[in-house]
Amino acid sequence: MSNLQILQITFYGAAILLIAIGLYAVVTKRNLIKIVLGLSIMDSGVNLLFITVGYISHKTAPIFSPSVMAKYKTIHAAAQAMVDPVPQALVLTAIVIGFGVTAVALALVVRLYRHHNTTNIDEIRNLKW
Amino acid sequence: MNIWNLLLSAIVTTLLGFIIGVTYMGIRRKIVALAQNRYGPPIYQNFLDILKFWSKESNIYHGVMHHLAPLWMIAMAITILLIVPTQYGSKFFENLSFNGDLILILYLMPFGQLGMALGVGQTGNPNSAIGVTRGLSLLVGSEIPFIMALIAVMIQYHTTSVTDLVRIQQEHHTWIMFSSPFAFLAALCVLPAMFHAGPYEVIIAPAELASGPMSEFGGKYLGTMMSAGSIFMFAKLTLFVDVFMGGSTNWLWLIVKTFTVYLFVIAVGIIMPRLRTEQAIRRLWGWPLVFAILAFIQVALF
Amino acid sequence: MVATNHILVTPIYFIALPLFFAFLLPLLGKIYKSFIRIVPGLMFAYLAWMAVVLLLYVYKTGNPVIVKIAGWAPPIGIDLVFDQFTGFIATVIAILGFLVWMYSYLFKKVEFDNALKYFLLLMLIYAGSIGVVITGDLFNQFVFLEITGISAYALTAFYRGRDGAEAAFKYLLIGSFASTFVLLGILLIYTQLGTLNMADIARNIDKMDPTIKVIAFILLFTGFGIEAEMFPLNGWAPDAYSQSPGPIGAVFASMTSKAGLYALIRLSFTIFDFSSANELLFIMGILTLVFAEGIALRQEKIKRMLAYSSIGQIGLIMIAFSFNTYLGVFAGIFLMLNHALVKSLLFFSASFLAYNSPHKYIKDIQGFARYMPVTALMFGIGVFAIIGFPPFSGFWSKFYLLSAMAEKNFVILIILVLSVSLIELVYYFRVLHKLYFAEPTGEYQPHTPRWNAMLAMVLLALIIIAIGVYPDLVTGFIGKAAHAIMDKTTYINSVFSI
Amino acid sequence: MNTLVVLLLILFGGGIIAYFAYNIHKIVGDIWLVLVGFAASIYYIGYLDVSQVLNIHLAGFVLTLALNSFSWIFGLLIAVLLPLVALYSIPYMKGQDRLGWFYMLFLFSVGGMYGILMAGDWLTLFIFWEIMTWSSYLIVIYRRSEDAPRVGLKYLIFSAIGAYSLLTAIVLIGANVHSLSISKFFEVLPMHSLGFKVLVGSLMLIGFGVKAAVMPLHVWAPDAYSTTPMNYTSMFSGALSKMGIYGIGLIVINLYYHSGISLAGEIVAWFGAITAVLATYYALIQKDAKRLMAWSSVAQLGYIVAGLGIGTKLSVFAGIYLAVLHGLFKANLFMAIGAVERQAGTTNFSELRALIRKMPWTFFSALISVIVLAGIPPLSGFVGKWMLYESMITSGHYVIVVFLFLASVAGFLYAFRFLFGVFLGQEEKEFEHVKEANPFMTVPMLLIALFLIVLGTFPGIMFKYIARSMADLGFYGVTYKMSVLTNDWGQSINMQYIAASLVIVFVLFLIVLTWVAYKNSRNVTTKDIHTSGEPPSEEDNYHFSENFYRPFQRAFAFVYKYAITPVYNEFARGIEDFFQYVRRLYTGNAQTYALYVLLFLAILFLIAKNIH
Amino acid sequence: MNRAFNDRESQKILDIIKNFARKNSLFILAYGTGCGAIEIPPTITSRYDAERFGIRGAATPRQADVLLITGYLSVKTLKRVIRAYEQMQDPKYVMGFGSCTINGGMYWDSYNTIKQLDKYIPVDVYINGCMPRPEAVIAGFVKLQQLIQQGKALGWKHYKENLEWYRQNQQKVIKNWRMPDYNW
Repeated sequence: MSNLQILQITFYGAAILLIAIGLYAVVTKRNLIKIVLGLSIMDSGVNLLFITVGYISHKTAPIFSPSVMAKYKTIHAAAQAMVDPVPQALVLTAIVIGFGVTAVALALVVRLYRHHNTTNIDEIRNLKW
Repeated sequence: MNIWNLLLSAIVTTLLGFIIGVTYMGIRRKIVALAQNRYGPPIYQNFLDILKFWSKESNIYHGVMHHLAPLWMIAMAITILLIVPTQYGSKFFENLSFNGDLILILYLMPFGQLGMALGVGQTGNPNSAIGVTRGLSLLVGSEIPFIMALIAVMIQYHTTSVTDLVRIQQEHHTWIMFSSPFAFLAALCVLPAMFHAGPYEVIIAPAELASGPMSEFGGKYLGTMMSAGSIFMFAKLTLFVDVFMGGSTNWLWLIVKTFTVYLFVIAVGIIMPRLRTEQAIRRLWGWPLVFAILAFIQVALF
Repeated sequence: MVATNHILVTPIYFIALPLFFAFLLPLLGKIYKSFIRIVPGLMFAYLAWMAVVLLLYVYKTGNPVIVKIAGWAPPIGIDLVFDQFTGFIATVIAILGFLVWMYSYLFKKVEFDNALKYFLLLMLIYAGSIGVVITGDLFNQFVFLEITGISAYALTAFYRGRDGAEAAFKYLLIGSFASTFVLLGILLIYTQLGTLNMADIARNIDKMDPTIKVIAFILLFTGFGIEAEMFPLNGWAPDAYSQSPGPIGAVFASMTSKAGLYALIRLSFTIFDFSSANELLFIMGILTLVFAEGIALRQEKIKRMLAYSSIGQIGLIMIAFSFNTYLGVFAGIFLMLNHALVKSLLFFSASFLAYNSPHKYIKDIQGFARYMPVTALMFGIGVFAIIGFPPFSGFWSKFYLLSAMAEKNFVILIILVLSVSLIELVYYFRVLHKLYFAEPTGEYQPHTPRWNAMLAMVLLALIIIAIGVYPDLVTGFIGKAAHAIMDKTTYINSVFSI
Repeated sequence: MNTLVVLLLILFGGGIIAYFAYNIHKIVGDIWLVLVGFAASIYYIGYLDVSQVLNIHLAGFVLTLALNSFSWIFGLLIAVLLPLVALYSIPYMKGQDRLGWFYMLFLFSVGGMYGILMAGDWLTLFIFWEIMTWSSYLIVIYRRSEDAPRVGLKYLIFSAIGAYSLLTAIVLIGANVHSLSISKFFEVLPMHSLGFKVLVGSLMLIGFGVKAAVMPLHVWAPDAYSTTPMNYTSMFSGALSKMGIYGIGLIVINLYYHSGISLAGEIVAWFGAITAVLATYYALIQKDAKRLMAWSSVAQLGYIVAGLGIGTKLSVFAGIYLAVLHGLFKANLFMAIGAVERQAGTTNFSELRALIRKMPWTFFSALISVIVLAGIPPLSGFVGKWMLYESMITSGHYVIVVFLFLASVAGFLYAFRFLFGVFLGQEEKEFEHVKEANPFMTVPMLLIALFLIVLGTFPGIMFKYIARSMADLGFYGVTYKMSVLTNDWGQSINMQYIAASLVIVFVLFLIVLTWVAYKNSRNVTTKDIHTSGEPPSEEDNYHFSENFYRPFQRAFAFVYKYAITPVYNEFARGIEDFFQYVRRLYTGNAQTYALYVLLFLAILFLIAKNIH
Repeated sequence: MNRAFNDRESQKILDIIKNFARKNSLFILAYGTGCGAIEIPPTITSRYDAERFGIRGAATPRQADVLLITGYLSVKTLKRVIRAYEQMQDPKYVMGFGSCTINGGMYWDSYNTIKQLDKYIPVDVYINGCMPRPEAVIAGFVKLQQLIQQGKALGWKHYKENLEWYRQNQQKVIKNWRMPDYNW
């Protein structure tokens, strides 16, 4: 296997592993904060997957910095030498959304703790049936 | 068939019916007395009773319905008598028998009893009310086997009118009694109940209900009631004879036939003890119902 | 007729204006305290008017209004598609947004910052749901879904109480699951087709590798299913409905669930061409309907009961769309409209009936009909409409649905749906009887609604009766909308024709 | 403006205006109500006939309004009843609150009835059917008594079951026959498969059967009829149940007999017979006049359904005749009960005592209607019963005839029970104050009673319209005479002779008895009775009303053992318990919900292979 | 037609018929108070068979013609007897059995029995004997029938005409007089 494939496998593997860990944490851990942590891990896993999908080997970051422009005279040529920018754009927004959700989650955890003075999710079950 | 002729024949038939009916009752009292090893009143005793009631001076009534009670009975009795063909073939005695229809007669019977029941109700006497409820319950018991028997006969001879039945029996010289025996048996078992005789006289039980529905009727009302009762009895007998025993062409033959049937009823009356209402209903829906069903099967098969 | 891209009337305002005013509101609040109530009102009114104008334009000319944001051509740039179908749902959301605003205009008069927070979130959730509906880009749809999600979490936890936070946390947990799956789905599609534009994906969906295509479909189906409150995935829904403030129940019923449903329908009708998608929708629809209505039968709390009933109605809409016939889709859209209108009316009246009782038990609102006759009457009209008695709109939607089923000769299904609506009849009339006949427990005082809430309810009731008596008002639009969603090619051609 | 819609406008518009008229003042409302009542009936009788047809295009469907001859006669019944009940309601509803609301619903339900009769296609029929249902439901719970919710809910559930099975049938027709018009449906029907015909037929029979209170679906009738105010019950049981009969008539004759499935007609007849018997047996053990008459309505409807079910020309003729007659005498009886309820305050047999002296006219009209109810000869009830039985005997349905006789003989029992319980028996000081009902109440009752008497000897008056209405059911050239009834075997009876002989003898002896007994007759009160000498004091009262038919009940104990209501309750409780169990699915723990999502995902992945 | 009836001759014929009918069908109301009640069954049933004369038991006063007072009458039973008597229809006769009805018999000095029945209700036929045997009872009946035949059994008319006298005697003995008035 060429080292490119190994590289890909490690990155994809890592991302999927991250998602799995996050999922495991959310589903099995009883502590609220651990759940929120699990959520953010899962989120970052997905983002990493996005980035690895957009990576094309031996290509530079998709920024028309002066040094790149110097090296590849025309825009078109520079663009050829760059990695696919779209996933990176998506990841940016995904990160912001992940951040927003985690902020709201932590605020809720604080309020839940103030009311139930416990972080064990099993005790917080009065909205049922 | 002009009106006068009809009126005249109606009056004659009613008088004859009244006289025969009352004499039958007189004979019944005589036979009952002889069965009880005593002489018993003369045969015309019932005439005297009716005459005495009619000659009562004072007259007590509880209201309009009470006053009208006996009239429903007498109207029903006479109408049924006129409808049932007494003399087959005779123009004079035809009365309303061309109108004679079994369903009509079956529905005319409760007309009198319910009318009288309303009069009884107005008197306010609880005994009479209980008597009426027993009478109506027994009516359910006795009507069903009787109707099944009649329907079996109707279907077998493909007609619903009594005159047709009599015509068929006269022409073919057979009695339905023999050609559909089960229907006859069912009707025969139910007959005592229709006359409130013997085991089925729980309605007018003198000791328990102070003569049931009749308890508040005195004087002229009771007189009319008894005469209506006798005419009604005679009408029922002629109906039974017409349907099952070939009707009659002259009065003498009619009297012989009706009296033999009445003898059966008197015999049952003397022998059998008085039954409670539900026992009576269960008995009425016992054997008579079996015969009626057999009659149906007989009709369905042949 | 107003030109499509005229400065006054463009679909972009549906998203731009609410976001713009949402961030401007705190400043306006500083200038004059009641601006935070009036400005959103004006905006909602304007947008409602614009939606109607746009829909009439689209309905008349027949060709959709496409807006390319920032000038980029569709496959690259994000475009907003305002055709008959998306336009119809956007108009429904716009009108209901205006009515929700009118209903909650005097809401939380006392504390200033609560009102600010409330109106801000209302605008955000409004922008989010309309965004989901009219956007033509898959990732953009994901972003708007997240906006709706986050503002919905915040609205659920609006009250300081203990249960609000719990409900919000559950909603957040399942909501973030949904976003993860949708993100993964979009990822897989992007890896295969390299594009995010729905029309573009739809055009060359068959170029995708079959296994990856199925996995992407399953992930997107589950993600949007959670948003659309499908049976096994709607654990969060009853808590969210019941803990959010009064009008927000109506918002959930009419906006967020519509957005989720739209995404699901767009997914199975245009983007993917799986025929088994309809079977999935069919089975899930029946499960949602039966379980939700059955559980609603056993509820003691009024808002939780309405929540389950709303989920049940959504199940019914799923069944309608799963037939994939013109009549089925027609019935589905009519049911969507009817569900939005009637459920909002029920939530509006129920929230005022149970205004003072903390846990909103049905026995708390016993006998309140004698204190609040008009509100109780509105609740009654809502119940009569949802059961489907003739002079109300519910009758026509149910009739179309059943004739769609009869067309496909599903006799057992007709009997199932009707017996479920029999169950619905039982529990709604049990509440009505308690409302009118039982003696008030006196534990909580009734709170008669102010003029604005009354006006909102009466308006809704009038619309329901108007559609009920003369359904041709809306059948024209719905017919066109049904055609629009049914054929994929016109959608694709219209997006790429400009 | 087409004349059909004008009638609907009069009724529905009248209803809405009545709501406001009553809010202004009761008198204004009353005048308006009577105006609407008379206007609607005169308009119907005067202007409407089978020729007008109106098509309305609504929501993609064509709604046609067209009276056919079979529905015209039921319209005539309502047109006769409406003004009388309107007059009757003025004094009856004195002192009640929310009258505007009541009369609006009253006129809505009448409008609904007319809508059903005018419906040319199934959708219009269903729309007006539903309007009639919910307006009558709102009247059932109008009185707000403490058991009103239970009764209202039971009524609504059963009508919903009926309406929904009707809706299923209509929708299936719409899909398979591609047009909702009723006449076209019956033309094109024979070509369809037997399965489709049986399915649609039975669904519609359930739908119409609920309103006609056929046995398994009758559970709502006794409660609903007795809790609504009596002036509406006379329309409720008199006319509203006839909509069910109208439907059953259409289905049994046009659907079953014209497409050859006569067995289904027999089954319907059997359902009717069983309803007649069991309802009569339940009627006679009731303790309240209203419930007794409610059960008796169910029984009478059973007769009519049996008549229609048999399907021969004479039996359908008898069925329609009985249906119209039932509308009249049942309305009269419920009006009488209403009058008693208003004057004496109660309709419970154990509380009521002799009212005959105090309410003679009410007694007279109740007596006439009970005689017609029991089918006793001189009056019109016998004509219907005679034709029904003759048709069954002559067409070979022996066993059903015996069943119906079982019912009609037991019918005499509850006929007497009603009259004795309310009007006869011991008098009571507590009812001294009772006066005869308001003339507005007694006049309608007496009018109906008079018509019933005249109809007895001259049934031809009614036969004319019935013969015409049979044309729509496919029986052409139905002959009839003024007062001679003939059956298929050629036997015939002349009602005039029977009535003449009965009346002459009655009057003759009346004159004799009164003239003879007039001299020193003594009218005594019900206290002066044979109590073996013991003068009854005021407090103890010898009125016999408890356990009225106890021996009968003991004799027929096997009938009273089984009842259908517990079966329904058991079924309902089963559903509630099942969903109580299912409800536990939402455990309230966020992580279980997360697990559900993952489970759902896993299942989808499992079946991923065959997603194509 | 009225002229023919109230003319002397036809009235007489009518009376003869009426009396003949009344004579031959007597319905007795056996108010079995005292020891005489046991005498009535043998007289009616097969041993002595009073039915030959048309005498039959009647269940209620409305249907009855003859009221048999078969023994001593305490004040309490007198009140019931008077009520039963007044309920009977008009040509009604009373037969007093035994000496107790004639002059108080063996209870001549008792505090609560009435000594002379005649003072309270009109008696047509007395049968003496400290409880007359059935033969005596039948003889009494035959005597009553002869009286009816001759039209002399007019106790009921006598009661109607001097009701006041009877009422005074009765109220003298019966204290709580809660009886409905005898409205003719």
